[in-house]
Amino acid sequence: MNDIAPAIELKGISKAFGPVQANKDISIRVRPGTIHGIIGENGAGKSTLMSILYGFYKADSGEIWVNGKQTEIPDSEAAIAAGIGMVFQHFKLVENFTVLENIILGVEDGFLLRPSLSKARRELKSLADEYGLNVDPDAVIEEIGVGMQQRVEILKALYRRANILILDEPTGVLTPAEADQLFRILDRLREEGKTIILITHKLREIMDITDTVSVMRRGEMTATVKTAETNPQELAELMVGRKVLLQVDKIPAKPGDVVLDVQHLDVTDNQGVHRVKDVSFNIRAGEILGIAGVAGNGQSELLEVLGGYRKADGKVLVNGQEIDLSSKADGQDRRRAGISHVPEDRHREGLILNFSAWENTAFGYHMDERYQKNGLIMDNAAIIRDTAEKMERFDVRPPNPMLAAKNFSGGNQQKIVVAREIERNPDILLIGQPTRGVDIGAIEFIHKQIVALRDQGKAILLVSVELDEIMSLSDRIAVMFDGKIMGERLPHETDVNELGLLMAGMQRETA
Amino acid sequence: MDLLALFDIAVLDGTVRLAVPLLLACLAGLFSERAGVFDIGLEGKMLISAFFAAAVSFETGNVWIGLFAGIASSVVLSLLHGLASITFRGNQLISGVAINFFASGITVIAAQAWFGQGGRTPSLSGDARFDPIVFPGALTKIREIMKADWGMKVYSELLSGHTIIAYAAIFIVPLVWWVLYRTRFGLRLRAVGENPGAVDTAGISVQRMRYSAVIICGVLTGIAGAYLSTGIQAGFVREMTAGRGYIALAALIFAKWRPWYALGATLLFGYLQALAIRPDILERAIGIKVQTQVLDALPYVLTVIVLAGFVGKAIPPRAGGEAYVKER
Amino acid sequence: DPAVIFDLGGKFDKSFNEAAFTGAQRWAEETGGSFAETEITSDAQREQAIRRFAEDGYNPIVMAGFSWGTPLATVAADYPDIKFTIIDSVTDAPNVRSVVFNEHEGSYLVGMLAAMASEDGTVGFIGGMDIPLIRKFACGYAQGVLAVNPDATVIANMTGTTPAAWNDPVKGSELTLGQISQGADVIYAAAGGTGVGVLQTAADQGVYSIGVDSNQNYMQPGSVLTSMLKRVDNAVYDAFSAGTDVEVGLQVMGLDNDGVGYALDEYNEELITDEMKAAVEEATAQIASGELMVHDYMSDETCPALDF
Amino acid sequence: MQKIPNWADVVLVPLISLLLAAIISAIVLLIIGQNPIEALGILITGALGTSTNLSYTLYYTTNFIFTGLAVAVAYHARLFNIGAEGQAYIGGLGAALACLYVPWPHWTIALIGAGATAAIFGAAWAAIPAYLQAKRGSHIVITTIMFNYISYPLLNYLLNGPIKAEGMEAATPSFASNTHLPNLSEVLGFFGIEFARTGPANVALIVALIACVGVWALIWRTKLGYETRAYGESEPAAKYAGINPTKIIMVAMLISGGLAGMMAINNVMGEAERLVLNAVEGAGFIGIAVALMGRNHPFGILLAALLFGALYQGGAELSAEMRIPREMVTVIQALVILFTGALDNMVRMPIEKIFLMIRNNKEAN
Ligand SMILES: Nc1ncnc2c1ncn2[C@@H]1O[C@H](COP(=O)(O)OP(=O)(O)OP(=O)(O)O)[C@@H](O)[C@H]1O
Ligand SMILES: Nc1ncnc2c1ncn2[C@@H]1O[C@H](COP(=O)(O)OP(=O)(O)OP(=O)(O)O)[C@@H](O)[C@H]1O
Ligand SMILES: [Mg+2]
Ligand SMILES: [Mg+2]
Repeated sequence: MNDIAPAIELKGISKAFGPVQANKDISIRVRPGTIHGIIGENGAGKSTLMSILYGFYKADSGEIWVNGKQTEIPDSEAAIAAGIGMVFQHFKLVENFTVLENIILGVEDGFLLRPSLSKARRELKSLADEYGLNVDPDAVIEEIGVGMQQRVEILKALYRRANILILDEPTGVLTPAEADQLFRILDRLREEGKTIILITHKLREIMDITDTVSVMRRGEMTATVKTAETNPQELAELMVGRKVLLQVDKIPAKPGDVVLDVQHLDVTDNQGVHRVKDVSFNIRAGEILGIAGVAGNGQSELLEVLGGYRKADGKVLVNGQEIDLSSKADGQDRRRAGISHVPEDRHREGLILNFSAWENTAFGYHMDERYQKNGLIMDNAAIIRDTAEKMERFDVRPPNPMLAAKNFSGGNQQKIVVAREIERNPDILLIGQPTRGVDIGAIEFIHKQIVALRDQGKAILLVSVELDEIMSLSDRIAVMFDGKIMGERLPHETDVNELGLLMAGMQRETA
Repeated sequence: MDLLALFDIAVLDGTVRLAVPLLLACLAGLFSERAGVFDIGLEGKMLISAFFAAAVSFETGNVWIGLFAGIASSVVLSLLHGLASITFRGNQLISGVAINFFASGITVIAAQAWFGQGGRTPSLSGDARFDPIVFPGALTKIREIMKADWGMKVYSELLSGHTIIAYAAIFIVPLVWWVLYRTRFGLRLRAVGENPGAVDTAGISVQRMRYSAVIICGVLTGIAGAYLSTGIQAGFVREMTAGRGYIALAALIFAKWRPWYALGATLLFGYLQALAIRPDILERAIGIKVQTQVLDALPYVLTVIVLAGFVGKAIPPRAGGEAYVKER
Repeated sequence: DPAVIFDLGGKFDKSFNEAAFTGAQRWAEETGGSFAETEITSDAQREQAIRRFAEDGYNPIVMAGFSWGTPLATVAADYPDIKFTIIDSVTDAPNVRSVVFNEHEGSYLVGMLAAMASEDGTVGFIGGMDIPLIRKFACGYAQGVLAVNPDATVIANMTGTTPAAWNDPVKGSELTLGQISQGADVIYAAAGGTGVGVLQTAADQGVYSIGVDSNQNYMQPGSVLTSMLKRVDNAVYDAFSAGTDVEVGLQVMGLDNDGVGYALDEYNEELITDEMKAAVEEATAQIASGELMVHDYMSDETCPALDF
Repeated sequence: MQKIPNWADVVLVPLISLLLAAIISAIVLLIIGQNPIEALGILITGALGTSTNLSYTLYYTTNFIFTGLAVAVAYHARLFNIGAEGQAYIGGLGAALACLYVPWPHWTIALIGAGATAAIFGAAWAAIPAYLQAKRGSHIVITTIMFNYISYPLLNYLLNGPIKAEGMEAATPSFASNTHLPNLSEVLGFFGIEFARTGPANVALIVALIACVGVWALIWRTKLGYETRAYGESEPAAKYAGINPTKIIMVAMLISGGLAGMMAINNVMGEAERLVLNAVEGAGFIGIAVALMGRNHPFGILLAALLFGALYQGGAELSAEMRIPREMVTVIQALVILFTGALDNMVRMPIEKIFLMIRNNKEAN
């Protein structure tokens, strides 16, 4: 097997960002026609390594060999020429362009757009047929879901005739169904002889689809093993350096009184689209209600209404008191009412990336008495002390309250947000996508915190597109589709398949 | 009250003349900002071009060489802006402010050192100046045009008698539209202002795209400046751009960074400015005598009203104003 | 040595300050003497500029522009041995000579010429920044026009309300075109650098223009009907020549002492007919003798001949 | 971890940038036939040489501090206030009206009363653009530009008519002597320090310094400042946290306009003691450069304002002493802005490399 040249061979790649050594002397070989997984904690250097391979970053030292030939990849143009395509963790799409425009960007056939566009349209159709990658070529990116956007990214690579495809955390934003479909596509691509490098935090995916897997830790490549010869537990330990609990273990819920009662909620957004349709549910103290659903089916709007920054019609009772759903209410009112909220998108809402950790810890609670000195001035020292404590308790790394939020890894950023909201000891915790893009060590930790909060008798509304997460954390599960609640299930009475159908808007009987 | 008076041919004619430099500068800004490089240095670039166009036209006696020199000088300042904001990821606003200051000072110093006429160039005449293009049979003198019938007025005053730059400017809007929306270059340009990361990973150099945009911006502001000093004027006077670069910038935001809207916005500004020099027409139209001060404020007050009432939110190119940094 | 300080417009403003500079240079050329000069960039620098020259021992010190009045009033007493001359403003101090010009009289004369040269009885005035001094020009001009032709129309526009109005030839051109389309065929520009655009456009359109302050007839030969002269150069020249013996007190420069007037030279001799000349000479004599009173806008801030 | 030590970033980089600006200025001077060394000497002594000159430098500095702070406060909410010029002008109107029509018993009361009026007028002038931005989404850059252009004719009208003093000038009468602010020599004399009697610097400088501290405390120590910065960084996040965008836009712009208006304490009450046409003389625009160069931090703004004050004053001496066109000052200013404000990375990047090399060498040993 050593006689066929590896599709990709990296030799001694090192890369430093200023004083941070992101990659240290990394070597790796990827056989053609295989799927090679890469796992590692947040900040281990996975994305950096792949970005170097794609010519997005320049390595400080080391060599890149493609199909047995040493290849200089100073920029992405060279990578494309070498047959490498990459789907970034944060998509590189022009939001207000159409799918077609995004696909031809950089590989137009001539000065005029029209011929390029019609050629791409034709080719897109054949690619779609070949791999089951259907997208509307004229849809504008910002109007389609992330799953679609990802297809566009893959199509972009295929349109550029990539033989080697790198995917950086491709399933972080996908529903199980979408993820399954992605894997079917990857399978197909592998059959075609294409080589795939897959970065993911999900061991299940590694086990399901990869042929070999490499583990990274703190910038170094610690192991490369055949997938068939390993198991999730071993991988997790290689990754984190200690034993990891892959299963949430929790005692049965002991629900108390109804704390949150949502009745006939309707939300229409600024564009006049009816986002949430007559939604009713309640949550009791000491209970986790999980809301499953494909992203974009009204869950975000539901969280925003309950979080106080979107207006709605209907009625919401908190501990029996009706709360204001008009545009006059804001997040401050909700916090006073005992609602804490971990938003779905930590970069967009949960954190101010340029603020330090301590400033982010006060975020939303900056009005708190205990953060004020003589009612006028913010008591920064008190906030910093508080932050340091929280960081300690939540094992945020590095535990430095002065560091800007943007300099923490995704998992640690999420811990800062979760710590801020949970430590407030709320009656109700709204929590959206708690572990998106977070490594398994941190996932384990965050899950434990959520369960612990429940066990203190708090009501928790969990919104996640991760069915595994919903299944293992929730005491009850509601599924949202097209703004409506399709049904409620108990986790031990349902399964992934049924939920998947509900998420697609179908009942089991009709399927 | 005679609201029709507001459409006086002379005012419309003035509108065209005054809108041309605004339009050119506005489209210049459009290229730059669509590519993600904010440019408040339009004023300075126009000014330096006005100077060099006039100075070189005077020296060579050929306005085309002057135009070329004006464009070249404006492009040099553009490249400086590019150096600061693209290569060295400096603050684009500061760079623009610096360019405005620089042009304001250096034109006077250069003019003084060169011609010794107190910061202005000598008057241009003959081939050193863009002459109006007169259509066949059209009248050229306003005093004669005034006496002519309506059709002749439109033909002679409004249609005929502008300089070649003004006529060219009419075609420039569809051209810009076409480049922006129908060519590879335009696609990449728009993309680089929205998401440079996408452009970069598509194998296109962000820097090269932005530099091209900035150079085009320099060329267009160069033409605008040259138009002022060699088209509608016959020489350079210090500070002769008189804030037109800032107005063009306002028009660009007004136009939401779109070419056809830019035409509309600059025509509106041009019209308001043309109207503001005709208190008599305003008096006829609204029946009240208006004072200089009111006239002076009028275009700006109306702009605010239009902006507040009809235009609403303008969303700038998403990556605008920020340097593209791969390694944060 | 004497010194001259210019106003914010700068010594090359093609009109007022430049005239002061010309006068100083003429003195330097004729006497072989040397003088100091300075330009300021901000109102706050006025006092400092005067003091700097006073401390350095320059004497007399001449300053051009009405805005010097207030600072000079504070400074003059500190330097009793130094003689100051202020142009365009009156400062009451024992060591200050105040020179003011009867611009309204000079403007009256060019107004008469404009009315006589006009075919259609409509003439224009284009001022720079709207300040009282420029209204004084406009008012005198309108009176002169109406004196010749009581039915005449005077269109008056100001370029703007900021100092930028002194340097906007493009707007000057547009104003000129606007006035021509209202029928004006002679246009008087009292607008600094903006006037360049007025004179240019008038020439292009084949109507007459009138220059201001210095003799601007040469700028568009055959099209500039005449220029209203304000002999700031003479005032500076006189002050420099008198040296430290300069006579203090108020000096009014009018038609009687050649302080103001109209320009006649090779560029416009064909434009000014003998009749025109005669009429203007007669008015000059009448004004000089006090027989004819031209209303000064500054005296009561109203104008009988023009609305602002 | 930082790439270069703080002192290098704060001291070394700006100094080298200034040096570059000086070199280019010297080249321009050489081209127009002047001696750059001599010019530099005059520039420096002109700005700092005598206490009178220093007084002028500090006078301009005071103006620039006010407008710089004004721009910076708005900028923290990501509002680009180009209207400081007009707001300062209208602030001048407020100060003038207060000084002319209110019989102030003592300058201290006048300083507070008229200063507050100036601030209120400036704030009012900023209020309309702020409201339009908050409620209609009208771009604040355009509306503030427009409001500058509207302030000029308004003041021109008033100064030519309703509040004009007798005489040639379009200006108000001089204020009553009870409103005259002590100049810096009197203030320093109080502490036994001798200082130029004639310069224009006055107690407004102290007000400006207090304003610096006030703005610093506002931005980094109060809830309002915290909310302003949070809103400026991210509007969606601010909404999530329950921060009201309308309130932030309005308050930030009112404070900004108020600070710009307070410039009138210096130029109108302190120096001219009356309101003249064009009283602001571009200080509002220089405030933009000052704020951006000072990185929107009051301390940085103080330094940048000092630098610009010195350039302004030294430059005036330069043109007086050497018969250099006064526009040379503008060119020097432009180069300083360019090199220290926009091309700073040109200097920083090589320095970063050097420091990284030093560090790596240390680690290797
Ligand atoms: N653009 C950058 N600028 C500076 N430092 C960076 C940059 N990108 C990454 N780093 C540093 O390099 C380290 C490796 O980052 P990388 O993105 O490769 O991690 P990752 O393994 O992809 O993490 P994740 O699982 O969160 O995606 C980070 O911890 C960070 O310290
Ligand atoms: N300026 C910086 N200095 C040091 N490390 C940085 C910097 N910016 C980003 N990083 C680190 O680079 C790594 C990759 O960043 P990236 O943008 O991929 O986000 P992430 O951590 O993967 O989070 P998520 O997956 O939620 O988007 C992270 O570990 C992040 O903390
Ligand atoms: Mg990553
Ligand atoms: Mg990640």
